[in-house]
Amino acid sequence: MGLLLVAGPGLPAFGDPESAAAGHVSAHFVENAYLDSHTPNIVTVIIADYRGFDTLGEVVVVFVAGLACLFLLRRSNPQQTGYLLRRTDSIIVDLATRVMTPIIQVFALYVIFHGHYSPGGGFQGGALFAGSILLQRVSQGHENSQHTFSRHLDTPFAIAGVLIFAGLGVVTLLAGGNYLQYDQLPLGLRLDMLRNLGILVAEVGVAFAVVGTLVSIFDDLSCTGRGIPRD
Amino acid sequence: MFSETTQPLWALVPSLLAIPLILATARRPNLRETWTLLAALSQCAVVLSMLPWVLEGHVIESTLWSLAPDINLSLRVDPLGFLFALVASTLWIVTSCYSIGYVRGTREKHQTRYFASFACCLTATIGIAFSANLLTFLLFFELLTLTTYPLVIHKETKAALSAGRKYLAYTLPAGLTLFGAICWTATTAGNLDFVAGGFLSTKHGTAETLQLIFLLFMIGVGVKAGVMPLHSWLPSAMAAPTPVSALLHAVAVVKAGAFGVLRVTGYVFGPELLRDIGAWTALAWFAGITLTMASLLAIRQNNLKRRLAYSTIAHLSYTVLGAALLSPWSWTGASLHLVFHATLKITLFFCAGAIYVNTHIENISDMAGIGRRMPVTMAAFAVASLGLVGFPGISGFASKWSLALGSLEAGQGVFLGLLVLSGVLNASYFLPIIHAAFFKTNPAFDRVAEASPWLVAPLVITATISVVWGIAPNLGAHAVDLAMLIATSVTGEHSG
Amino acid sequence: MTEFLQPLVIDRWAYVFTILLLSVGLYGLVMKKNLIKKLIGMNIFQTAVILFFIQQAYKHGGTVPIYDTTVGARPELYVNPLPHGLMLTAIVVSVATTGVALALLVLIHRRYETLNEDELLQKLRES
Amino acid sequence: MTWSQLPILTPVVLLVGATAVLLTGRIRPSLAHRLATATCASCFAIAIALAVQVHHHGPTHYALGGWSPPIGIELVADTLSVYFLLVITGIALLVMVGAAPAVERDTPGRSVEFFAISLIFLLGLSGIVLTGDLFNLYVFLEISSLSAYTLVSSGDERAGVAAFRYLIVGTIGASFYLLGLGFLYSVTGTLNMTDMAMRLDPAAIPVRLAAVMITVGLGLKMAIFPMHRWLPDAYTHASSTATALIAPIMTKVSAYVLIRILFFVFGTSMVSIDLPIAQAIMWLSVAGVLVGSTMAIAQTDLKRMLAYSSVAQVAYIGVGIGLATPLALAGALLHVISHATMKCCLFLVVGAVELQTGNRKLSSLSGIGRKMPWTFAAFTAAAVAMIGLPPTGGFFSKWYLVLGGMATGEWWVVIFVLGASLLTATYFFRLLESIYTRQSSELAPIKEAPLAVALPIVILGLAVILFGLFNSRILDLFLRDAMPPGLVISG
Amino acid sequence: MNGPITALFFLLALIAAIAALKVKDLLAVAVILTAFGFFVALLYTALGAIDVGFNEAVLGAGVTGVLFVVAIHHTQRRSID
Repeated sequence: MGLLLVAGPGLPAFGDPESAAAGHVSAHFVENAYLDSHTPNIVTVIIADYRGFDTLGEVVVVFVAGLACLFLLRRSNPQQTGYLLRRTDSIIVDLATRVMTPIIQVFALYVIFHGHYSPGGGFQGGALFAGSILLQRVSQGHENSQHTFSRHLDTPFAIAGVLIFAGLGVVTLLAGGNYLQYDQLPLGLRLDMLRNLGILVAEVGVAFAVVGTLVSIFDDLSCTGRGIPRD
Repeated sequence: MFSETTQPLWALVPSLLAIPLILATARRPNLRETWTLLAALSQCAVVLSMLPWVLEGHVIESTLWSLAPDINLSLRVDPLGFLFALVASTLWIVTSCYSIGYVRGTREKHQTRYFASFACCLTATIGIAFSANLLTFLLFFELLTLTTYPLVIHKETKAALSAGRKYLAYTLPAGLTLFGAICWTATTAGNLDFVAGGFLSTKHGTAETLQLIFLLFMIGVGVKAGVMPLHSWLPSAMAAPTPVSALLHAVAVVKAGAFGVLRVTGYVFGPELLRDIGAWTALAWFAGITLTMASLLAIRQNNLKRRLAYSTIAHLSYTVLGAALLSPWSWTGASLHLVFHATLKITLFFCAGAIYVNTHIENISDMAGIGRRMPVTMAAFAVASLGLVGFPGISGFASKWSLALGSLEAGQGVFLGLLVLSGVLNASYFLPIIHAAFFKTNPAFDRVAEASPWLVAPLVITATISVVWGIAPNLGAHAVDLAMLIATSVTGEHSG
Repeated sequence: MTEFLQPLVIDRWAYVFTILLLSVGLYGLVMKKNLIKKLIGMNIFQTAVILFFIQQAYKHGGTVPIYDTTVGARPELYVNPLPHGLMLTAIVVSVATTGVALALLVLIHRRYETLNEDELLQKLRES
Repeated sequence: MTWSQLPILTPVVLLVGATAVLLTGRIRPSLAHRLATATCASCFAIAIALAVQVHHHGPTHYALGGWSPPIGIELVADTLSVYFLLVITGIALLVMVGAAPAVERDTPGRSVEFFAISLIFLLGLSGIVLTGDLFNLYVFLEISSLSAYTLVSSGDERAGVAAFRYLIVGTIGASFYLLGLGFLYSVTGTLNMTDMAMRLDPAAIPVRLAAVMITVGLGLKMAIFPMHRWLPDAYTHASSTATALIAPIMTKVSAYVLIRILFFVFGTSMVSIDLPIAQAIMWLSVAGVLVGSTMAIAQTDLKRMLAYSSVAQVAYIGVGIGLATPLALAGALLHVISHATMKCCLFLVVGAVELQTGNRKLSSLSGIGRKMPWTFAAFTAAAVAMIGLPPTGGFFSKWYLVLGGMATGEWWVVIFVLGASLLTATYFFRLLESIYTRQSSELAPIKEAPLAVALPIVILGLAVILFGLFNSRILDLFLRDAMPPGLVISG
Repeated sequence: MNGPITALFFLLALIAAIAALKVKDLLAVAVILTAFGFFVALLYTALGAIDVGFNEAVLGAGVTGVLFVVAIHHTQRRSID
């Protein structure tokens, strides 16, 4: 830690607009993001387009995490699987969640699809959506919340998300561009609109993956692995 | 295909090819041993076929592929290597005949493994003989270590296993020392190819550095050559079956060590450099002390094979001494002794083995009167031991004679004295055996007869060879011519 | 002293905070015996690293990195957006790691009925 | 789609393969293994194609999303990365071929996930060696690590604890790497390796600190002494397949990252002259060699013994990196491939033995050499290579290491390296002796492993020897071009 | 210039972190961790990283907390340190 403090003065000062980091690459991002992909939210452009491959990798991380929990905790035969959570007894909580859930979900969708213009995007939206489902799981209990989102749905969701994103790249690849080169999408739009669209698709893929994975992790963590749910 | 340059390769092929064949025909002993014999014969033939070229003074080079930058895996047939290869391949024939008789006589287990490892050993030995640079040499040297190990522990008794551990405990560190020495040489000299007369010179480092490298080299090869005080693995390796000991002590391992000494002194450092850094006296004294001490120790052994082992240690240092004295005659003697001692010592081991197979006697004290029952064997034994004593008319005499000349030539009368002394000692630990064998009687041996022809024939052959070479040393293999060639090429002067 | 403190405390106080947070996390990671506590320490540690990037990205008078036609595409007027993009990824990674770690903890607890390191080692030695 | 698309194919194929395994696994679990093997095979093919391309046309740069660096992320397939890619995919293929029975036994009912995760693990590793972007490298590092933790946890009942420990250590390592990267970024403003190499100033304090932190982080992942504690547990308790997959390549890839960053980004002069980083790595590795070998002698469990010997052998690579001379580095790189092959072979043998006998105590191996001749012939070859006897790969990597050490006059390093191989010899010959000589009755029913299991083992056993005999081919084909700027192998 | 606010959030985050390590009741710890995530999220936002702040708020504060709670439910609630 002492070392770290000694190194401090070598770093650019806090909030220094002329720091090396602020110049070079990121300047280019700020200058061209809107022109390149007709998307005001520079961060969204960066994560989904300029550094889209990072985001794909990140989706894979989430995916493998979900897979890991599934591999570690979920038992193959269902009757061995009991679940921790039961329906709550408190009427207020029950009502509150019933009211909240749809709102959260709508907002989540908004966040996903409006990520171009305002903070948010696949991760935040997906996480919100997952959050709403988690909320239901907690309040309604596992068995009752299955009808909104079955636990057999999560892995397919995650796979779908990964495939959407990866597939997008493959499409551009087949269309003769580089991997994830959205402007090669065979749709005959303006380049920046193509990128705009590509970003959207990518975000949707991310959202799918995040929803599926988070719910699956939650389910796996909350399944007791024993027959009887304990309280 | 059979051109001059590919010949060294073909010398390796038969024993190499024999290994899979032997393993494949494990279920059918006769076929298996046919392979061994065929391999031995063809190998000997290939080696012999190179004799004319070598006598003309050609040096056959054949490079296979590159092992490391500037270092190739390449074979090279010069007189010294050829001489060693000739000894090894010839004696492999007799040894394998003998082994067949022996393992069947004693009903050894794992005969397949036994013959396979034997073939491996021979490949390694020929490789050592023909290797053209230090790295190739090291390659085959370590390969020999590895492939001898199964033979040493062959009986799988406690003694055998501990002997095997001891063997490794000596040879692996030695291999590492050699490895270090070679690396050092590579860093200083940049090349590793053997050159008659040596490729190192004073410009490659201070005298101290070179002395250190030389010391490392000597430890590396000296262990296998059984130079004292690095010898003690050798007697305990006697736990192996007799043919193995014969191979270990007469042909492959120890000779490889002695050969290594010759290579290093003559073809890496060279006489001039060794004189400059004064390393030769040290080596010579080590050898001298070893040959005296070993002979003294041999007298105290009651187990026949152990006694032979110590005598081996003594006789190897004849070679080492010859190499160290750096004079033409001494080198001739050293090279000759490489050959002659091999034939003589292998005869002795064959005899020991034959006795063991028939009577399961290993101790000398129990052998009184055996000569009457096994006259041929003991006669051969007598011949061979007299040869080692240095009796005129048997091959050992020639080599000792030229060694003696060599020591005078080098102005080191002391070593002449040591030679004579050890001759006397040799006599004092061999003659009693013979005397007891022939001139005493022992009723226990009434039902004992000569061993099976598989066992007797080889030792008769080797004994005859030694006698023939005693009368005409140059017959057949042109051993003397070759030895002279070696001496001339190394020391640069003519002997005689 | 001042010529050391001035650049550190006045110009880079955010950095100092980050380092403090980092050391807190490391402390929890190393010192705590309870595995869940360890995990929390790990979380704090990762958060501190992320925080380091973010505070490096900050600019006085920089606005949020969302293109504003009234401002125009002038880099010095926006907070550096690249670290934000990177840290979005980093956060998700840390959450994923936490998830896996928790799963492992549940697994461990099923087998050994404890999450205290010492007791765990004890049981490991016994079994 | 042209040849220029080759670099991206490996990750994509692995990713798609993983998802495909999952989907088909839901319908017919039996297909999962075949699919995984096929994926690995195609990746190996791609790697070979890439190697050929790089050999003929030089390094291939691939701009993802069409954004040329430093704006976008680029994949760089140069000789070094292709060399590692070949090792990774080759080992993976050989492990996968015979994996089915062991996986079914170790993780019943979960083999589908196992294969999917191992494919993603490979995805992470191949991404690490291919990417030219430091943050992207971090992402892939985490992908491989997360899947590695999971694979490790798929073992005996202690695996969970080992995996958790591994997770903690690995995450610390990754975070340190990320922090170092943060320092670098804030003084250079770029994440692309080549760009960063041009823009950073070796004298700046943050850069130096970053170098230290990144080295520490990767040292943790590479298990350099004294950061090696996690490794033996992880390798011992993981399921045999997982170990055979992780042990040969995981630490090597960390070594790759170390080489890449120290020598290509920071530059040789900085890490070996301005800062004593290289020396530090060297001496720690020497200590690692000794400690690892000594601990290995004390073990009674075959897998644990091999795990400790891994610590020692990886330290050899560390020594080569630390010496920072062309020959030593060549030795390190040669040791990467030779150790990967021999260690993979050894661990596969352990797996085969467990499969046939259900036991892996050293004492129970007596006389097994006769029951499983082919398997243990390969085992012997690998063991000889571990000791470093000719003509195996292990010998020649040591040869170059020692030459490099002598060139720089590091006599003690040379002595320790040579001495350590005696320790190695001690435990391996002890093992071989009991394997081949002792007889024990309960082995009677044991047979040679099934073909699918034995074949890869034998192939690896042969490879160990061939890599030794033809090491100069490897040297000429790969290592000469793989040398970092400023280091040239003479001759 | 929002220096004071940032500093305040920094302090809060720091306190929350220390508390999370000190408190012995693990469920409480989970809640405190959520609070920590929330402060950090605010901190990010104050530093102009709204996306990151949002993400931290949802993932760091929300999901992580929930996961911890569930895990702790499964295992043990008390911690001796």
